[in-house]
Parts: sequence; structure tokens; C-alpha cells
Amino acid sequence: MVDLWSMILTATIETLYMTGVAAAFTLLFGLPLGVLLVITDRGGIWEAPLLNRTLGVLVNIGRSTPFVILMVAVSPLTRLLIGRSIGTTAAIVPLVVAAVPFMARVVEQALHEVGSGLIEAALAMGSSNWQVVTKVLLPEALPSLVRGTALMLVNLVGYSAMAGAIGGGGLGDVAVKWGYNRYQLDVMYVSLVVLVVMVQVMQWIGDSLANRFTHK
Amino acid sequence: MVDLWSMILTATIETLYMTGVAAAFTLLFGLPLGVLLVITDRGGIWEAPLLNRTLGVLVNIGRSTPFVILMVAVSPLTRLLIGRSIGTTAAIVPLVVAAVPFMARVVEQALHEVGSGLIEAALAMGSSNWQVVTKVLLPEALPSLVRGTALMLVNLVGYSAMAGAIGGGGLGDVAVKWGYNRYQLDVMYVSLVVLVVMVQVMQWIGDSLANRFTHK
Amino acid sequence: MIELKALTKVFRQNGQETEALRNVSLHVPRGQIFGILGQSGAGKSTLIRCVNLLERPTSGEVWVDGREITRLSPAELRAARQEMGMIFQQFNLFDSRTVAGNVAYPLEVAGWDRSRIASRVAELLELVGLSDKAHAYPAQLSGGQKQRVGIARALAPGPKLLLSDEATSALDPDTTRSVLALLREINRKLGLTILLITHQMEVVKQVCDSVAILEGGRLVEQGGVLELIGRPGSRLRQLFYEPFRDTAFHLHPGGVLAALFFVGDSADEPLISSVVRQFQVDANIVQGAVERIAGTTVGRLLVEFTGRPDDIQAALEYLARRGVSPEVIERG
Amino acid sequence: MIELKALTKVFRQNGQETEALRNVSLHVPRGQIFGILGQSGAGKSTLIRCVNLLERPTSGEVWVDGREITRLSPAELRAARQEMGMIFQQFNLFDSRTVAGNVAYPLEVAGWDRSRIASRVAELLELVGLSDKAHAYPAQLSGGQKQRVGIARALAPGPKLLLSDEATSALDPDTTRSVLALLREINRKLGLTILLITHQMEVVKQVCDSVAILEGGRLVEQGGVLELIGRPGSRLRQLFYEPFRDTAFHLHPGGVLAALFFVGDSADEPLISSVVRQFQVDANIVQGAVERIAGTTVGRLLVEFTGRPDDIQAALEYLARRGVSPEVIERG
Amino acid sequence: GGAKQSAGKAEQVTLKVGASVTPHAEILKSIQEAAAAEGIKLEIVEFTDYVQPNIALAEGDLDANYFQHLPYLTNFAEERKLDLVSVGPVHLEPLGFYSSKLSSIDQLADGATVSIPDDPTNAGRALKLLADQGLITLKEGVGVKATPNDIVDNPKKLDIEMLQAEYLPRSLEDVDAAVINTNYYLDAAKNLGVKANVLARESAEDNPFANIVAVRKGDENRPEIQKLMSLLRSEAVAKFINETYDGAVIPAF
Ligand SMILES: Nc1ncnc2c1ncn2[C@@H]1O[C@H](COP(=O)(O)OP(=O)(O)OP(=O)(O)O)[C@@H](O)[C@H]1O
Ligand SMILES: Nc1ncnc2c1ncn2[C@@H]1O[C@H](COP(=O)(O)OP(=O)(O)OP(=O)(O)O)[C@@H](O)[C@H]1O
Ligand SMILES: [Mg+2]
Ligand SMILES: [Mg+2]
Repeated sequence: MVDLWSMILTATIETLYMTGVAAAFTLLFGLPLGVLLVITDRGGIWEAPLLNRTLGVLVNIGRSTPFVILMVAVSPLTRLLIGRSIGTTAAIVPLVVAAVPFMARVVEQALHEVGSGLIEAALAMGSSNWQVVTKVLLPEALPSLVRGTALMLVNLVGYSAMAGAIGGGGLGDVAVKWGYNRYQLDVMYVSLVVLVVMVQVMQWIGDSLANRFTHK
Repeated sequence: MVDLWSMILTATIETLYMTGVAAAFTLLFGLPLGVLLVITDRGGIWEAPLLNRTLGVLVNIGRSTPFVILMVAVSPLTRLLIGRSIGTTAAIVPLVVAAVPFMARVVEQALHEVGSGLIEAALAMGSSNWQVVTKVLLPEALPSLVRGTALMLVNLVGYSAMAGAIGGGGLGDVAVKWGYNRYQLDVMYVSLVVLVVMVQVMQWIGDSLANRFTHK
Repeated sequence: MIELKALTKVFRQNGQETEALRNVSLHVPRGQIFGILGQSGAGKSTLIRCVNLLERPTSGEVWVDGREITRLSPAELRAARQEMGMIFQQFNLFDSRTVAGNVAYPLEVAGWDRSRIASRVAELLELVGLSDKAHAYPAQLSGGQKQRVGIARALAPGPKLLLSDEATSALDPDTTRSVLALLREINRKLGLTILLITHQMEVVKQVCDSVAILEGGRLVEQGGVLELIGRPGSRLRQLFYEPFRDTAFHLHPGGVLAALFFVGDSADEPLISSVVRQFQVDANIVQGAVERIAGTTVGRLLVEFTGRPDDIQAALEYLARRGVSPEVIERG
Repeated sequence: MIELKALTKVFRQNGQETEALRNVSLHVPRGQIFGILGQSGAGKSTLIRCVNLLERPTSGEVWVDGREITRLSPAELRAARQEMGMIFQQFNLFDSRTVAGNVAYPLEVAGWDRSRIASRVAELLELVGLSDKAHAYPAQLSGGQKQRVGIARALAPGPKLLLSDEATSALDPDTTRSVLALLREINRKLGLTILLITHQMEVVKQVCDSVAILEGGRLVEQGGVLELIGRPGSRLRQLFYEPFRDTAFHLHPGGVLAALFFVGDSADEPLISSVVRQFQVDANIVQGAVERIAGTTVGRLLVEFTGRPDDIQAALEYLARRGVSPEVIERG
Repeated sequence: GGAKQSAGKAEQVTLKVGASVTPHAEILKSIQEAAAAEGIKLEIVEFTDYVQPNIALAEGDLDANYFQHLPYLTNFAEERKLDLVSVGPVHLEPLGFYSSKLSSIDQLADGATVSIPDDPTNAGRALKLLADQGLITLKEGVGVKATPNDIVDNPKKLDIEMLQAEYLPRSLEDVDAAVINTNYYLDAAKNLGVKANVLARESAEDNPFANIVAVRKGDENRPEIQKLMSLLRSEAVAKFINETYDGAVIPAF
């Protein structure tokens, strides 16, 4: 059973790699997208109904397309960026594409909770929109954003199991391919346990950071 | 092309049925679970570290298990409840099992945003924990809860595409079966468009309700 | 009604310790209106929050109505809290409830039935002048309107004890007067005990029977309002009266500037008049006030006496005999 | 500095309309400390929020520093706002920033460099007495401490105009006095114009040059503080002085109860004394105050005159000639 | 369960058959009318995965299923201790070795990437196909359970990538060659315009991977099952298969 453990180790690294890199890019795109959704909304600091509507529809398209189809749909993009559409690195592209709209909604929800009084105070002091976003909206919503990021990260772990279809590998894929499809229950249980531990750690870090950042 | 439209119609109804019923049950279980996570937490109104830890781990297990595996894992439960483990109705069980932990986290995030001053005010007036939850926590977090419910609903639509594996049917399944598995792009596009419209409507209703419930 | 015994509260956060209350012992008799005064950050809010256990004391005991509040079971604590109204410094209104809904909250908690709630809410909104805002949400209210909702909410269930953290700070003088009159009335008619924090000396003058003064978490003074005001050098007196020194007053040559202080009886006699007539001195009131405090007339005047030095001296001695205790501030 | 022209603001919500401001025209000269008074809900906060366009007027014009503020481009508006400090009724501190971080905010916005910010923040925290709380978060502060952070934040960038919505409502009298002294000093030294809302007559007495009084969204009175106080029947006078009627005073038979009011010069003479001596009447000060308002002595006393009716009459006439305008309230 | 022993011959009997969408469900649909004429109401439940149909059958949710080959069934029944048996093969879906870059196996360079299906039997079949072409050598006796871990000799150091079967035609751009189920390839060629050369094909002769109909043990001789089988293994069905599937599916009776 040397195989089992080396397989689990490889898969763990693959999962960490895929979700880690994907999470970084998801934050990179999802955060601004969520911010845009909030500030361009009616009553926002940079009202732009048309842009808001358009972004909303794009996000909804991303959110409603099944992940397997998304994987196929973005494969030209993946090939453009990574050179091929299969493999662990290639899986990151559809993961990001799937997670960004989700993250945008989570960010939107978090920012909506920032009191209007604080935004007013910032505006009254002559802040630019950029300053309102970076110095008030995001810092004030930080605990909620951190919780949302944990939510997104765990969702990514879930999606990454499906990325096995395009050779993404990872724990979820191992659990499905070997455990579920080939009835190697030991492989399945071990990989699931590692997955649960991984998610537990992510959630724990998220909760701790959120509490640390809460000053209310 | 008569087939296409009747297929889409059936699939639309299946999706609405699956996600609708699953959403109802998800709220039924996810809401209390999320509330419990918050009130049993350190500093909560009903501190219970052990229960909190246990619920957290259960939620994380649900969140980290790949959906295909979850479907198999819950099939004995499904059979117990529905009488069989395949078909559209049977698909609702794993959908609920997958969505409840997610909803719990979303509820947790929303309730964390309720100002401690309000909870204090409620306690100072001699409210029971139950009253704090039902009369303060939930109503005050309502806009955020509604946005979270929209998030969950759209996630359910996403999961339901995978429920095709157990004969769940629905738009996502059609899109995957025809578009992804059989490369029939017309069916895929039509079902995706219907899906997007459906998600758009859900999101729009969620946003409107959230705004309606916002009195800040 | 309330008895605090050696109450201490220490906040620990980020490794820093703040001793908000230090060994405070205090007795508030039933039916009194008891004021808590002190500078910003002195620990007033912390003290009042210890009474209904929103803040758990680090050490010490809190007795309310004969029971040690930290030792109550959760259910007993709830029941006890239902008999205490609280007005918060930051209002803490429920954003999701209308004005009427906010006032109805404690009644719902106490299990009143719908129709009784409706009429009680209407009655209270009438009292605080917000009947027309019954269906508005807190976000649509002005600061003072929010504060009045807080007052109505605290009074709604007819509590035995009212804890008030600056209940009138956001109110204009007229509205303040009417709220204070309301509190006085409930206090007299129903025996409501009130523990109130305030920075407004007007409030102390109009409604307080006794006060306690906190300084840096310690209790530095406690007693009846008149008693403390009558005591030269008391903190309450310092709080009431700003020092006379910032006047730009130029003494006449030979004039004597003296501060007069008189309470009750002496205030009802024409003191200045008598002095002027009896001692051949002139008296000019430079600054000061004669006012009703806790139902009694209290005067504090800065008076310039002019005339022959002997006469002035005699006049001052006469005043001293009449209980006015003149204090010479400056001689010209 | 500020010129409001026919300002009207209507709030529409849930089909209900609230006319918070109605046709208000107002001029605040540069370098003045200008008070806005009025009952709770009169529209004071709304007015001040129109000045920096936090609230967009329904109609009317807002001129600040010679420019119509509603017509500025977003960039111009930002620049204009950077020169106006604002103290909020509800503080609106950033929960995620420490006390120092809150005060630093407007300086960051204005693009100050790090070291200048640090020293300026330290200076301001010193001024408001919060140096030891620099690293605390707003949630760890008392009400008055929060308010002082708000004051420091508004003053930090050295604005030309300060908009203050009840900046001292949560402060004890001592702290209030020192904050007001600070505002007066900045006003004198740097020519800061201040538009302030207050319910505290102490604030008006100590720092305001002029005031405007709102009632139900309309401007009902406007003018210099002394001028308005000197005008019998003015609203400001009503706000300053509660009616004398609630005294439990029993007149002597034949006594005459009269209200005296005097400003400036007449206050500097021994009026009561002269009357007593010249007219063979006794004068007992029943209630009232002689105080410094806007740098001038203002007296308002309720005095019982006893003696022969003719003498009393002559005394009152003498007082009237001396500009005291006695008003007979009651005859015994 | 829907298994009803019909008392009267005139009564309609409902047969619930689980099937993959193509071609199984389509083949079943082609006999639906004929079955009805013989008093059998054929209810077709479509599945996209390969686990549930067997479980549903064992649990009694289905009367029969038609989606797998014998080795898969045997293996599955053994692992899960289910009493399921085959009542005969119907068709074969051969695997092909395709490439859009190469025109013959000889052109496979050292270190070339080859993608194969990731489901257990198709992976085994694909590896056997590669082994038959002399590209790799598999461990003695692994049979259908073969996985890339069972390769004992790989002279060309082929990089073998397991992907979802449906994705294989789409992976042709990314790999040098792919082992694809012929039906998937043909669908993709028709609908996506994928073009590739056939480097090799799984042989149809004596192929154990013909798709069979499975039932619970003991049901083999139920008259309606017998009827179903004779309908499925008829000339009409053979004709239907040959005309419809263009070589991607071939009759196996
Ligand atoms: N956002 C809003 N929506 C609806 N009505 C509002 C809103 N803001 C203020 N009002 C109403 O406008 C009127 C004036 O409010 P404003 O806050 O200006 O009063 P104010 O004079 O500052 O009173 P206070 O002294 O109590 O703070 C009030 O009746 C208030 O209820
Ligand atoms: N949660 C907390 N964490 C840390 N320190 C606190 C906390 N709450 C209050 N303090 C500190 O305790 C001291 C007393 O605060 P408290 O709120 O009782 O003052 P206060 O007398 O009500 O003042 P004010 O008149 O300004 O409201 C202050 O120095 C304050 O900073
Ligand atoms: Mg306080
Ligand atoms: Mg206001």
C-alpha cells in the first residue's frame, strides 16, 4: 500500500496547488468585480446602471453554467494561457472562471453590510471613490470578506474534484476515480479524511482571521 | 425540433422542482444550523464550545465531500425517505445534504454582521435566546440572509446539473448530456440560455427583496 | 433598590488593561432619581451596564431588589431584566423594526397580547411626541427622534427600575424639559426608581434626588443634590458652577468682589437689599444665578461691594451670620 | 462663507413625504461661529448635510466660498469637501481603524505624508485628551471618547469650515468647556468658520456669534446672539430662559414681582443697590442669572419689590429709564 | 419495485429498464412499439453514470439495465456483493485510437502524450488496445482492471493521461493521440467538427466488452425478460444499429 500514500500525497499537493493558485486569481478578479457590482448599483458611490446590469448578467451566466460545461467552454482560453487544456495547471483556469462569479456575489453581500454612515463620513472628508473602496468599504467589511473567502476556497475544493475530468487530479479526483469508480474504499476514505481535514483547517483559519479583524 | 422544446420544458420543470423543493428543505435545516453555529460560538448568546465544534466539523465534512460521492453516500438515506435512490425526486436528498452546510455558513456570515448593541438591547429587555434569534438576529440580518439564499439557490441549480448522474434530469443535466456528452451544441445552448434566465430571475428577486428589507 | 458592593470592572483587550470601575460601592434607595456624573470615560456607562449584567463585573456584588444579580439563573435574570428599562447612549434601536415595532418589542418579550400592545405603544408615542412617526424606520429619524424612541421603548413595559444612559443628550431644551417632567411624574406616581447618567446640569437640577460622581473609575462623591451643592468645595458644586474667573470685570477702587452662596431660607429674604440699606454699601451683581435646584432655591452670586471698607466688612459679616458664607475673591 | 438660497429638502419614503427644510435662506459670514438651534426633528441635521451635499437639496442653492456646491464637478466637490470638516451626530467612526487611524483618515485622503500625519494625529489626540487611547478601537471607547475622536478627525486637516452636528452632546461640562475653548481659539487664530448645531445653551453662550432657529423645517429667527437675546419675545430668549412660572414663590402682601432684563452697560452698575437706596424699597432676587453671553454680561432676574406702592412704581420707572425694561409679572 | 408477476396474459406488464442515453436508450426506444404489441410497457430510465443503474437494479428500482459489458458487471457484482446476472449481449461500442496530428502509430514519438478514458473498464480496454499495438506491456493477468499503474514496460515512455471519456475528443488538440469510444468520436466529429485519423481499432471479434442486459439473479427466466431479449437481439435491431451508428456501434449477436 505504498502506492496509496504516495498517491494521497501527490493528490494533496495537487489540490493545494490548484485551489491555492485558483483562489489567488479568484480574489484578484472576484474582489474588484464584487466591488463594482456594489458601487455601480443604484444608490452606490459610482452609479452606472448599464454597467451594473451587464456585470450582473455576466456573473449570472458564470454562476448558472454547469462546471463541466464551463470546463469545455473555457478550454480555448486555457490553451491560450497555459498551452493545453488538460492537466493540473490547466484545471486552474476553469476553476477561476467558476469561482470568480461566486466570489463576486459573496463580496457584494459583504460590502452591502457596511453602514451608510461610514461611507458618508468618508465622502464628507472628500475621499475619492477609490479611497472609499480601499480605505473604508473593504477594511470595514474585512471580517465578512474573510469568511466569504473561506466559503469560496471550500467551494473551489469542491469544484476541483470535478476538474478530474480534464486530468486535474487532486484529492477529490482520487476519491472519485479510485474510490467511487473503482470501489477502492480505502483510497476513498483516506482521501476524504484528508479533504475534510484540509477544509477544516481552511475554515478554522478563516474564522480566526475574521475574529481577529472584528473590532465591533 | 419539437423534441428539443418539449425536452427543455420538461427539464425546466424538473430543475424548478428539484431546486425549489431542495431550497425549501435547505432553508429548513440550514437556517437553524447557521443560527446554532453563531449562538454557540465563543461570545455567542448560548455558548457551547463542544456543540459548536461538532457542528462545525459536520458542516465541513458536508462541504468537503465531492458531490458525486455525497450522492452515493446518502443513497441509503434517500431510499429510506423517498423509497428509491434514483430519479428527480430522489435527487433532492443529496442536493439538500450538499446545500445545507453551505447555507449554514452563509447564515453564519450574515448573522455575524448584526451589531452587538442590538443583541445587548434585546438581552437588556429580558429576551430569551429564542426571542433574540427570532425577533432580532434573523430580522436584522434579513437582507443579508435573502442575498445568501439567492446564493444558495443558484448553487443548487449548479449541483442539480450533477444530479443527472442519478437520473435527476433538469436543465443542467440536459446541457451536460447533450452538449457535453454528445456534442449537440444547439440543445446545450438552449438549455444554458434557459438556465441563465432562471438564475437571472432568482438573483433579481433576491436583490429586490434584500433591498426591500433594508431599512438602514 | 440597587446596592453595589466593591464593584470592579477591568477590560482586557489586545494585552491592554483598562480599569473602568474600581471598588465602587453605592446605594440607590427605592423610588429615588439617582444621577451618575463624571467625566468622559469615567466609567459611568460601565457602571450602569453592570446593574443589568450587560457587563459582568470583574469582582464585587450587584444587588437589585434584594437579589445578587450575578447569581441569578438565566431565567431569573431574564425576569429581573424585564423589570428594568434601559435607555442606551447609542440608542440601539432595531433597524428592521418601525418606531412602533421598537416600542412594542419589550411588550412582546413580556408576552402582552396584541391589542394591549397596540394601545400601550400608541400611548407612549403620544407621550414622546412621535405619533406621526409610528411607521417610520429608525434610519428615517433625526437624532432626537431616535432618542425619544429609546425612551418610549424603555418605559413601555412599566419597569420598576429605569437605567438611563444620557437619555436627553440629543434633545432640545423644550423636549428635554418635557421628558424630564414625564420621568418625574412616573417616579412620583408609580415609585419608579431611576438611575441616570447625565452630563447636563439642567437634568440634575430638575430631577435628581441624589448623585454619585465617578472619576477615573472611582467613586469620589455621593449624596443628596442639595447637600452636596451646599458643601463648599464639593465636586458637584464645581460641576454646577463654572469658576467665576473668566469674567472681564474691573473692580472699582476699594471695591470687594465676593462670592455669595445661599440655599433655601436665606434665599427667600431680601439679603442684598438689607445689606445695602443697613450698611451703606452698594452691591452690584456681576455674575451668578438664583435658581430652583431639587425644588429649593439656591443662589450663587458674584457681587461687587463698594463703600467704606468698614461698612463692607460689616456687611460681609452680616451675610455670614445669615448663612450666606461670602467668600472674598478680590479686593480692588 | 455659506449662503443658502431658498433651500428645500423633501424626503420621500414609502409614499410618505417629509418636508425637512422649507425655503430656508441663510447667510453665514466668514470667520463666524454660527449656531443652528431648533427642536428635535426641526431639520438641523438636514440643513448642515446640505452644505457639503451629503444630502442633495430638492430645490434651492447652496453657495460655499463663492461657489454653488450643487454645480461642482465630482473632483471639485471632493476638493471643496476636503476643506470642510464635519462632526457627525452619530460619530460615524470607522470601526476597523484605531483612534489614531480615524484621525489620520482625512490626512491620508488629503495626501499628507506619513510622518506629518503621525505628528498631526498625536497633536490632535493630545488636544482632545485621548493620547492614551490612540491604539484603541472605537468599540472600546466610551460615548464621549468617541465624540472626541470625531472632533479630532474633523479638525485634523485644518479645514476652513467646520460643520458640527452636536459635537459636545456626549461630553461632561468640563470637557465641553475645553472643547469649546479649543474651537474658539482655532476660530480666532485661523479664522475657521463654524456652523454648529447644538441643544446646549451653554454652547451658544460661550461660542456662538450668531444663531438661526429652525422650526418644522422653516427658518423662524436669525441674528446675532446678543441682539436676539435682547429682543423681548425672541425665540432665542425663550430657549435661553425657561419661564419663571414654575417657582413656588409666595409674594408678600403689596409686593411686586418683576422680571428685569439688562445687557452690557446697565449690568455693570449697581442697579438693585441704587434702587434700594434711592426709593426705599426692598428687592429680593427670587430667581434668575447674570452671566456672560457672547462676551457680554447679560442679566435676567426675577425680583420681588416690597415697600410703598408709590416707591415701587418709581423704582420700576427708574429701572426702565436705565434700560432694564422691567416687566411686572404679579402683584401681591 | 416494479416487478409484477402478471396473472392474466392480456394484462400489460411494465418493465423498468435503466440505460445509458446512447445508444442503449435509443436501441430500447426502437423496440418500444414492438414490445407494447406484446404486452410489455417498456419504461426507460436514462442514466449518465455507471454505478447507480446497477445499484438501482439490485435494490429493485429497476427490472433490468442495459449499459455495461460483462466484465464490468462481474467485477461490480463481486465488489458490491450483488446478485446480478447477464441475460446476453446486444451490441459493442468499439474503442478507437485516434490522432489529429499523426497518421500512423509509428509516428508516435518518445514521450508522446496519450489520453485514455478514466472509467475503470474503458481504461482497461484502452490499455489493452495500446498493449495489443505493442506500445506498452501490462502486468500478467490484470485483465479489465488494468490501470496505468499496471504498465510494466513502456518503451516509448508514453505519458498516459486519464480523462473523462466525453472529454477525449476535445483533448485531441492537447495530446498526440487518444483512445476514444468510437461513438463519442463520431458524435464529436459530426457536431464539433473534430477531425482525426484512426491509428488503430479495438477488434470486434470475441470481444468481452459487448454491452449486455443485466437482471437480478432469478429473473433470467421471467417471460417478459425473455421477450425483451428476443426483441433486442432481432434482425430489426441489427439493422437499426448498423444504419444509425455508422460503425460506432455494432451488433453483438
Ligand atoms: N432619510 C430620511 N427619510 C425620511 N425622513 C427623514 C430622513 N432623514 C430625516 N428625516 C426627517 O426629516 C426631519 C428633519 O430631520 P433632521 O435629522 O434634520 O432633524 P434635526 O433637526 O437634526 O433633529 P435632531 O435634533 O433630533 O437631530 C425629521 O422629521 C426626520 O424624521
Ligand atoms: N469594551 C471595552 N474594551 C476596552 N475598554 C473599554 C470598553 N468599554 C469601555 N472601555 C473603557 O472603559 C472606560 C470607561 O468607559 P465608560 O463607557 O464606562 O465611560 P463613561 O463614563 O460612560 O464615558 P462617557 O461619558 O464618555 O460615555 C473608558 O476608558 C473606556 O475606554
Ligand atoms: Mg458612557
Ligand atoms: Mg440632528
